[in-house]
Amino acid sequence: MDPVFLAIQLLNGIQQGLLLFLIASGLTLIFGVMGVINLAHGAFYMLGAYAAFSLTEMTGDLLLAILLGIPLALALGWVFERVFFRWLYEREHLEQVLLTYGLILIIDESRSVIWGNDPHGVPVPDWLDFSIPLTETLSYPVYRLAVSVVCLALAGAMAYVLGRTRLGMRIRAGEADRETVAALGVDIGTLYAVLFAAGIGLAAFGGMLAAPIESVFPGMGEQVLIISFVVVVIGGIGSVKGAFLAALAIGLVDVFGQVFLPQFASVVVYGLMAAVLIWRPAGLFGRG
Amino acid sequence: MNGITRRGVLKGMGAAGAVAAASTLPAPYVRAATPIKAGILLPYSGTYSRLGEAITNGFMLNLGKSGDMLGGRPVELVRLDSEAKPPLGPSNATKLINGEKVDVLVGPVHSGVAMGMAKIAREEEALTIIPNAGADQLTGVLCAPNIFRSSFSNWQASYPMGKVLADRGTKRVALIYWNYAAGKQAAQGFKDGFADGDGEIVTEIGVPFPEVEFQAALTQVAEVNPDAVYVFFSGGGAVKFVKDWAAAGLKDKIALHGPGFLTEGVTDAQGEAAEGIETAMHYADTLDNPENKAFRAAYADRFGKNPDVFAVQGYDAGALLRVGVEAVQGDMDARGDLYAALSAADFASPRGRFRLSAAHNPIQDFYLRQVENGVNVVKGIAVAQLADPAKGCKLA
Amino acid sequence: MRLISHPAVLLTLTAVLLACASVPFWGGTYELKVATRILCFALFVLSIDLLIGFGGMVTFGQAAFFGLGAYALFFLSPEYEAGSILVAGLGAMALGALAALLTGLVVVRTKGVYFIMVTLAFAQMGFALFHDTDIANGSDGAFVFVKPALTVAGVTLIDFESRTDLHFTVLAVVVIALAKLVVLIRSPFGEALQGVKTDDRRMRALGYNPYLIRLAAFTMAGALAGLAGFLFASIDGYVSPELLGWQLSGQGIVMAVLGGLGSLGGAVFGAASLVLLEEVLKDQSLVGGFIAEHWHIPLGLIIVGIVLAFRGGIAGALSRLGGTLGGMGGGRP
Amino acid sequence: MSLRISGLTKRFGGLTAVSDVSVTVEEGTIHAVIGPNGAGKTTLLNMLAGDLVPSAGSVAWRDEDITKLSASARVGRGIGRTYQRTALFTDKTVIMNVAMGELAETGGWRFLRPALDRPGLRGKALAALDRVGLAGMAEARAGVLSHGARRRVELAMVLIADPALLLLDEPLAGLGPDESRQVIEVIRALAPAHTVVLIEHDMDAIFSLSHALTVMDDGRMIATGTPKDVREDPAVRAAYLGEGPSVWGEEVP
Repeated sequence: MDPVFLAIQLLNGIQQGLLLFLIASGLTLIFGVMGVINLAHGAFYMLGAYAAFSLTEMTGDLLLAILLGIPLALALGWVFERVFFRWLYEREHLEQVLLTYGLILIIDESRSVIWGNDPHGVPVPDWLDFSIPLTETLSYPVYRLAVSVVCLALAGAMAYVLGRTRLGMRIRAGEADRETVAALGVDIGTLYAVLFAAGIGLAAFGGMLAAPIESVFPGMGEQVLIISFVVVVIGGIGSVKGAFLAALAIGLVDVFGQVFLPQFASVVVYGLMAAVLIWRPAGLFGRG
Repeated sequence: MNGITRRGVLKGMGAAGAVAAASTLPAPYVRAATPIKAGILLPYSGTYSRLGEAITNGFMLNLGKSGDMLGGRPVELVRLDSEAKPPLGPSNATKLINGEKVDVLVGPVHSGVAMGMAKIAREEEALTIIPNAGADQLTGVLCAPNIFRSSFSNWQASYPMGKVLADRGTKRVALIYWNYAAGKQAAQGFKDGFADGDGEIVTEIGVPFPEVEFQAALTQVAEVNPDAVYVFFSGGGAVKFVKDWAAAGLKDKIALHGPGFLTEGVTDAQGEAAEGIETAMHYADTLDNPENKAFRAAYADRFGKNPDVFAVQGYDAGALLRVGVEAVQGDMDARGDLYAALSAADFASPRGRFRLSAAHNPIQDFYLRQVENGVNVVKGIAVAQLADPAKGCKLA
Repeated sequence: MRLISHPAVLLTLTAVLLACASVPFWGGTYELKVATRILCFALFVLSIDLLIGFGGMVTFGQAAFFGLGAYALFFLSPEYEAGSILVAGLGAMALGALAALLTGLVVVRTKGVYFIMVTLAFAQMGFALFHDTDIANGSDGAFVFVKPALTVAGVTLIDFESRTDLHFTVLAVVVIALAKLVVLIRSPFGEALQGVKTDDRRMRALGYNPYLIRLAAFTMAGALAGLAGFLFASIDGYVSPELLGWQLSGQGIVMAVLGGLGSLGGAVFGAASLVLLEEVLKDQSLVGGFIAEHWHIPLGLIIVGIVLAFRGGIAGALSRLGGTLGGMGGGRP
Repeated sequence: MSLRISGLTKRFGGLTAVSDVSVTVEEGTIHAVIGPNGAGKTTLLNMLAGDLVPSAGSVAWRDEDITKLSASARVGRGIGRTYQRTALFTDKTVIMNVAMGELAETGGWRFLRPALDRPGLRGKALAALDRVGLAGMAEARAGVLSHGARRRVELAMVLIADPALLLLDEPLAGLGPDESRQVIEVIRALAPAHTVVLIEHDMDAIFSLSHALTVMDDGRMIATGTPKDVREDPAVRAAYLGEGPSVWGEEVP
């Protein structure tokens, strides 16, 4: 393969991985701190994308839509935490799986009632709507690069909060239990609600950013959910750093799998997961 | 979904009239009081529900032409959500055929569901009209006297564009498709059409279904730099591919083609990116024939929106049923005559002339279309009166 | 352990199975197929109950083995003549067991939420394999044109082409599986499995090898799910990749919990109630057009309600009806 | 013939929980390990049982190096343990809990008959329960037992397999005076047929039971020897000065 195109494929893989990280990080955070496995994570990603679609139609600009959409997503996450998820912290994983499975059905079908089942495109803001020519034939859309930059910035912000603040370190160490958190002067119920809202916010934000790239269609949440699981499992549950590396690895494996092993592209991704698990059953940076 | 809520909605005023007239009419008409039950197995939830709705509307529109009566009997619809889930195909078909005892089965959209449904329809020998699912086998190795299709086969939908490019003398073509059964059949159809020329297929890229991340595939295509690319994606995937294609700067450098589904019903979502794309299909909104004009006006009038190809396929499923039922004067038990009449159907559809091959797949014109200002404009006939080769069908 | 020995559970189970047995005498094709389907799902749910209810392994990928069993019917059926029930059935069990053993080597090393995600991911791998490649006709699925039969010395004893033959065979398999599982659960192995579920460190200290015990249970459940898939595919003679998909795994869990985990009898109740519930929710003439069209919403609400309010499932409720406290603890995994 | 612990060390990241402990426990004796909370006693016991892998040092039992053996392999060498927190199978009956210990010799690889139908098993389990005074509760579910009863079931679970070496982690914790007395007599009767290593806080019990003592503080072993020697050890006195006489069960001179 031509080295230029190899480099472009590398870029494709990294870009794909960064967006995946954004979505998977919310999943791993919610599990890492609250011990809740949230199957409905992909559904919130889908809601984010649909919200971006409707709000862009209303305001005429994706940026405005995202600025409006984020508080909405956080509020939605907060409401879901208070109504459904807070009953789950002390429950078995099985019950979490079931409840969130039920939520997928409800959210997805409500989407059908509210938005219908048509696919929709979401326009890129005008000032980002151009491409950089890379070769004679191929250009790279600037919006994709912008999304990568935003994902990197968020990853940096997360690394700072988790690595440099006292609360963050406790969260990272998996010690955010009632007593230690109370010692920092924080109410655990509030903390959980805020963190859960943040996790949902990340999923929905991922959906909003992805809306112009992926377009908006029913069933987009499921695909993302399962691949996010693979990311979280490879990275180690609760580890944001692990999710980051795993997402990049998945992005690259997926891209080069399509290039070199087209028949088995999707099997290769799961193969990577199996290999990592044989080597480290708790994932790259998992505890226990 | 105006107008359909429960079964039996079609039992209208016509039914009452028919009952009054029954006693004075010849034998077959004595059944007039009992409705013909049509089981509609279509997706009403999930990704394909838009198609399910359009097909149902088209079907009802056709029946409405005769006051919801066929062959002197009222028609009753029994709708069942197929969910587009193949494992449910057989059980849903059983429910309609054996549970509801329908006289005719109409459905489905999804090829996998169709395969399961066809299995039961063959076993139970139930009259079945497929208004969309394009799996080649349904009118190929699995063809049956009681199974008819009012839409297309996957092979048939992709052959014409291959032929057009071959005739134009296009030299180097790349294929990109979802790597699943329908995608592969489409690729085969294109190759068969393209084989008439002296061009070559320079690369074939299968994207895992239903993944919509195309950047890797686009980069591969750019590296190969062919004269034209033929793609098979539909729905959300079609929207996304066309937009990505434009964003990658390939739009004005490499010609993009596909079966009609690439730009059917999704040009609004694709916007500017779809402009100029050439596709071939057995229908186009702008077809200039009286049937199409009447159909579009009536559809818009009744359902408050514009019809698409799926509505046409539903409409023609109704037309096909009409031909059969009228030939046997409502006697649905006269299987031999019923099937013979259906097989011989030859009528003017909004898509043009409609008749069936020996394998019960439509023989139809395929139109070359190009997107102009968001509309698929007819540029001519790509291949006239094309029939599916019906590989392995013993009816042929 | 509540098991099925609780009088109220046992009575209800007998009633449900008798009802299933009676269907061929009054029902048409449709009713008969629904009943056979319920019994096949009951077998499938038994395999899930063995893992979740008794082994504490919350699997979200059991459909992979169910689907493999179904495909085994396709692989082991000659195109134009009847295959052997024995060969195909045992082949399906062997395929399910082998796949479970191989993935189990990796999977049972993981616990808790890892286990859930990893079983799901492996199942999706199986789904992708059948969906994307031409092993068995890809995404369109494949037909089995002639269903298998059991022929001994030239005499056909059981022919799956006959719906009643198939139905009674499945019924017999369910009864046998229930009986075998009751024995298994009370055997030293069953006690060890439940011990591993409660506290695997303790089990290690007592001298057991929890890894091997889990792996053995996972393999057995794979075989059982494979058998269920084989019988399910025999109903209509059609297999598709979705039989390995995560939705079916999810449905299996819902059935298991709805029926009541760790009770074996609950598998039958769960399968019957969910299948019948779906039939009702999808019927426009019963629930109206809007709900029939969006029946996932009431189904989702019911599932959420079960989690938040109705613990222990149907079997749990029955054993409480019976007035014993013995069943209270078993409803939780 | 003895249990020889040499240089045993366990580090968790930066924390050294057990540091260079070397003790020899003579067979047929009862050896107590004492020390304040967090001294590393349970960590030491976990390494002896095979639940934790030592960072350094070795464990030898009857002249065989067992440092690398898994917990279940050690059971095969006649080593059994109890836990500080009761770890019963709460869903099972009391007798089934006790039987689990004995069934371990099959590894669980028997599938066809009910577990308790194994020849002789029920009798052995009842005998073990009888030793801890719980034969009457055999058919009750373990989950409904009182804390004291659970501790005794725990002991019975180990006793049924008749291990040569018993590792008991605070067997008297939470017991009432009557229950304590009963369990003390059970443990006392174990020697000299069995060897016992136990962690305990009840000093009266320790001095009345044990033949030898090891004192730990902050991960290190600060003294080992007969109860008399230990009591007079200046290092022990220094370390425990603050804890006063009540700890030692006698007046400080």
